[in-house]
Amino acid sequence: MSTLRSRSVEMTPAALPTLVRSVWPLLVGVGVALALQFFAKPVIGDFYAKVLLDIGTSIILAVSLTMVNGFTGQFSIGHAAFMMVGGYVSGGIVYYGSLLAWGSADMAGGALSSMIDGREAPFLTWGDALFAGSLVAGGLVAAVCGYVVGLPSLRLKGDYLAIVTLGFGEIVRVLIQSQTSDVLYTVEEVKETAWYLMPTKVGGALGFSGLPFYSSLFWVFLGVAVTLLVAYRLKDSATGRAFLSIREDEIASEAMGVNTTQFKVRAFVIAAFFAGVAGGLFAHSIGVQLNPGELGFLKSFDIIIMVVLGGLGSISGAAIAAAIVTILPELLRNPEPLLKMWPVLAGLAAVLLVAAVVCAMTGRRARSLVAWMCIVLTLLGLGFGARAAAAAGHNLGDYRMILFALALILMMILRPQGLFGVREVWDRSLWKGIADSFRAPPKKGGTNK
Amino acid sequence: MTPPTDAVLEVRSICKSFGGLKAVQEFNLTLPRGSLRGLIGPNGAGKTTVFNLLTGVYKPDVGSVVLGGREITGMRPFRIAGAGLSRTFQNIRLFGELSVLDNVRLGCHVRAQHGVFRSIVRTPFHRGEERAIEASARRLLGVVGLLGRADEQAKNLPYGDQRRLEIARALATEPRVLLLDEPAAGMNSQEKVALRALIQRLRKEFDATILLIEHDMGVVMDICERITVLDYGKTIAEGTPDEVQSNPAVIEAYLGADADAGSSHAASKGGR
Amino acid sequence: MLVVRDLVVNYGAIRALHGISLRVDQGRIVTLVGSNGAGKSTTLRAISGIVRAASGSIVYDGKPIGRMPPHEIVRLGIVQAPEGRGIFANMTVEENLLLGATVRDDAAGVREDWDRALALFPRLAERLSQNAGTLSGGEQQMLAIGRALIAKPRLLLLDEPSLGLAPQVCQTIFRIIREINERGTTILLVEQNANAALRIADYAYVLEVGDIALEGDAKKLAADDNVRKAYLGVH
Amino acid sequence: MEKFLQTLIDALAVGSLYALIALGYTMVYGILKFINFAHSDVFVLGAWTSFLVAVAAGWGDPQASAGAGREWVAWVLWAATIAAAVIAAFEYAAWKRRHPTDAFSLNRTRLAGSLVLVAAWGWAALGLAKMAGVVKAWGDNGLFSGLLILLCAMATCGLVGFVLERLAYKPLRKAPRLNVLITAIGVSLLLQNLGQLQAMFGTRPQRMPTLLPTDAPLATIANVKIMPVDVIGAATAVALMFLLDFLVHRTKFGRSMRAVSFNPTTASLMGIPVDRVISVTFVIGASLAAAAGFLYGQKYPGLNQTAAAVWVLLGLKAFVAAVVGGIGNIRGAMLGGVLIGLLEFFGAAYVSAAMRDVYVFSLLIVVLLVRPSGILGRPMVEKV
Repeated sequence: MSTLRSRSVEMTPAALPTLVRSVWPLLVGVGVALALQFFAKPVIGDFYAKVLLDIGTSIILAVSLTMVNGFTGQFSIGHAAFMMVGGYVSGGIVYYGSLLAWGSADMAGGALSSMIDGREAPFLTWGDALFAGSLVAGGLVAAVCGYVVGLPSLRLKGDYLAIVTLGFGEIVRVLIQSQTSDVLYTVEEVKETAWYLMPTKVGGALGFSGLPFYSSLFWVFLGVAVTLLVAYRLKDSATGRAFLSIREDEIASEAMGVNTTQFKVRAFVIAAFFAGVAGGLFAHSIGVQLNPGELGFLKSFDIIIMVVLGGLGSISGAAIAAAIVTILPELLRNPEPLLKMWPVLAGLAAVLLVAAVVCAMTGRRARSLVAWMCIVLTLLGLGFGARAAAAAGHNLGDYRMILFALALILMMILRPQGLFGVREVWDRSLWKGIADSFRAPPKKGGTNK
Repeated sequence: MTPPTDAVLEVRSICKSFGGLKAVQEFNLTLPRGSLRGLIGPNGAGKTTVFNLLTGVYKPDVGSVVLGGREITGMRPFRIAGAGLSRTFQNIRLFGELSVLDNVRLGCHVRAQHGVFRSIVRTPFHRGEERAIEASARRLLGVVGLLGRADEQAKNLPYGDQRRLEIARALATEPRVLLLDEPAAGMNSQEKVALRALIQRLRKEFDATILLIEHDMGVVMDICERITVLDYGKTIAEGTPDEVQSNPAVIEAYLGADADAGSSHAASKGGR
Repeated sequence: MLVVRDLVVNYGAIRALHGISLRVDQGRIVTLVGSNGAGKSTTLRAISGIVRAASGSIVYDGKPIGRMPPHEIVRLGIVQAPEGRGIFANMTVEENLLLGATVRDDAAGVREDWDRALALFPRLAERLSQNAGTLSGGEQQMLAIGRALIAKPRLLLLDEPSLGLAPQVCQTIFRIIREINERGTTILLVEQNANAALRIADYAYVLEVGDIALEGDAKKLAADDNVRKAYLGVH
Repeated sequence: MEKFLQTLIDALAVGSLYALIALGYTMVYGILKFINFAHSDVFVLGAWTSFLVAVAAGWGDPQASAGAGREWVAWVLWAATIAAAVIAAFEYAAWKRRHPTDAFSLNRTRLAGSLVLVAAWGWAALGLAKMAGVVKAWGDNGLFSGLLILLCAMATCGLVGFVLERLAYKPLRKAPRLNVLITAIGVSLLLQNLGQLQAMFGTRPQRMPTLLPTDAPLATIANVKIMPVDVIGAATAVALMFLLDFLVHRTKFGRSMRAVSFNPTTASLMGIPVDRVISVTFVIGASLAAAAGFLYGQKYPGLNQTAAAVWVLLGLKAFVAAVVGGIGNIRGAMLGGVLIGLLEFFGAAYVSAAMRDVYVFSLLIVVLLVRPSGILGRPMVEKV
């Protein structure tokens, strides 16, 4: 019997078609990011462009955390710390880099980096390059931190590991808060300061102010595309299966030859890298001031909500949940866009209801139908509720965290695997479950021939 | 003492105690290539502990395990799996949320290169490897008769199928020795017949060397060439099925202490 | 006293009991023997209410108890000394024994049963303030039985009392089981040590993978070759 | 010397409060094997409850609670009472019809039983709050009111603990630990954000009314004033801990509790009602946290909004104390609390005040890596 290695070599395809297949998703991602930047932004307006920007950052965060919490089942609740590290590294590089290079920390980017319309600028400038480089640097430093935090996972599991990650996050936060001092404003000040003291000049408890707003839809969604691509390709490979197997059963996984410690640390490092990138994007977003107080464990909990609601291990689930969690407060504040769609939603709910009734009458399982109907109806109800509340002088957007907390608890009780479980939106088996509810119930204990 | 050249697994007097309890004492085993050995004994005799010692879940206090001429004593489980010792579990430990196919593909993990960078960039070799993994996984699923269920989640399989999936997963590591921990437990008689056929087929097609823990004596006595009997961590008998069945020590271990002496004793005192 | 009918128990996808029926009459020792994984312990766990039956009924003194929580079943007088003895190793022997009296309110009665249990197991009396985890296997088994006795059972469920014990200790345990029975407690005994169990029991059921393979008078079964077959797979 | 003594007093005073909170973590972990993340929020809730009760009783600044209508509390109580009465009546009628001679037990209908319990409990807490007002009107100097407010906060948070356990954790008894952990995070977020509602505590920071005299020191040693707040706080904490220790190690209920934490299944075979024991454990833990909340508020009166990281962090430090002492071990939690208090305050006084949280969490990481089972805990082995 030939070994796997020799068979692999036999089956290795030619290099050129492989290259095309490897690269095209990234090209599509770049295309989408460009389209968002140059076509979508002028259409949807500044406000929604900003919402879209936040959604993009959230997606990167949620998908990166999915790689740890979802794939390997290690429970990290200090993810915001990596974001913070990446944000500060990237912010520091851009701020002081601009100061040294151009004498001012103002935005020196081109049209790709602009969130402001009608600005005459070249397509791409050195400022953009500095920004892109700083993102990677922030990611790398965060990845190093991820390695450090990943190491305890050699010995700790479950809630203990969770607490360590939380402790790590708090330590990072307190260190930045208390051991750094005011930002330097002029080139002279920078030149007078010893180089090794520069990392401490990032603003302390007051936050890192004056960062230029480089984060545009293009950069953010380029980041989203890369993150999604990496996450999906990892999941759909030997590495990803090893991650998931650790989550499912660590002992069996080890018995199948998976070096569980190594893979856990890998997951931490990769996740931290992308969280760091997201932090860099966040730091340079319009309307954001990088402040350690905002990136404590409550921010980590925000990311966890996205990951858990989406389904522990589902990339698309995390991305969708990130979008919902980000957009819902806005919708609750101003439900009109949602309410414009109410006939569609109501129609959908009605169709689902009829289908569920038909299933029930013919003795078939209709649980997933009912579940989807509930989701649609909840959306509708939230819309109308928000409008009613707004009329009464309340803003339902303020109650978003209560809603998410309740959703989290209910999800754990009713659908512990999250909306999608480990499966992706495009997985056939996910929809097969729904399709099955239309067909006769499966026979129990069927044996195989 | 040099091991016989054809011994693929050589266990030399391993011992393990937990606290004061001597779970396994002086356990010896020599498995020639292609053999099928049964390991039986009453509850708590230390059978699964032996498996755990062999596969690195526990480290033996003393003694050594040699696999294919290579000392594997005290290695971490994943290294032992890499060295060619693979197992199934008494209480099934499948990756429930993953598909049946992915479970077996994971078994191929230990023979694969699995670089993070390669996976992301999808190098030609990576694609070839993934194809090879999928091909061998599907072949193994065919062998255990689960090909039709490849895309289902493992946790949704019926019990007997789960047992067979565990065997396929263990085979996917291309082991030198396969350890099966109660593969027939919880199976109905029909499934047991199929299991016997499967094990015979594994020996024929894969030239597998198998160590089998099993409580179903029907299965054990039927397919094993030799049987080792454990009781209280000690090896109390070893031999062919017939020898073992007629061994008084074995009968005592299974059916209870010397019946007559014990009961007359009890009866005389019980009447007080 | 206890009638079990068509009891089916599943553990997830695994069917542990395929619908077994058995009855225990007042004042007798009934034993359930069979090899590993036959479903003996599962039967006891179902009677005690720790696992829920998928179908079938468990009736005690004419009262269905299949849906009752375990602590109320204990209140009815069905007390189990579980498999592996179920000692609370972090507590003293005395506290372990007192736990047996959890359901009882009559202090005088408890003291009486306490004395009786300690008279039965003098070894325990010497070790009252010792940590239960430090006892030997046999002493732990005595503690488990003694603790169950202090709960004043009408029906005592014993799960493999001989497990892991040296033959001599086994004999003592079986002698005491007999004594307990002679004092009026009905006993349902689960054993792998079939010879010893059949010797002291009145009636026996032989379990084989979730089904009852044989049943009948214990003395007759002791001589039956089929029992041996069920255990050793002799054809 | 002066600095040392002052630090020591502060460390012991706050450390004993950490210990009090840590007990709740450790007891729940001992029984259900999960970290009850929401526990630190119960602590914050205790502080806010005592603030509300104290203000309602006439202490502190009457403007503070202005604008917060909390009539809904009474409405909820009335609703629970009426619902309980109706359900119980129906159950009683049904029961009598079937068993004309037997005695009726509320146990039979869990819903009515729980509702009766919740309503009665709520009324009792409300009564305690009213009583605090009456006592104040009589011209109490604060000590007696303080006791009543403490009891009221303990009762309220105990009730909250009971309800949370029943609604959020009990359905997850058999679920994987990760799910329970996530639920706990959810409960924590829920409590934090509910507390911020205008109908609850609002989003503005408040000042806890001072009940214990702050101007006259009890004694002065080497220029260091020993304040009644510190002494009474620490004494109450220690008294509560002794009470708990007695309960756990000397009573029948404590025996049941330890049995459940050792092995719930076997405990149920002893006739121990496992669910009830778990409920009571939650109640005890929550009320101890509430006591800590009240006492902490007396020492440091600045109350932040419920989702403020500062206060939640206090609770988390108490968790660290539980882990350091050996989680699941009651005496370990007390030891850990004091240790954490000492480390934090001496670190703050002699090294850097800004880094106090860093010491605590660094200690946590070190302990977990070196001795994961804590100082007094015993290691656990995973079964294969």
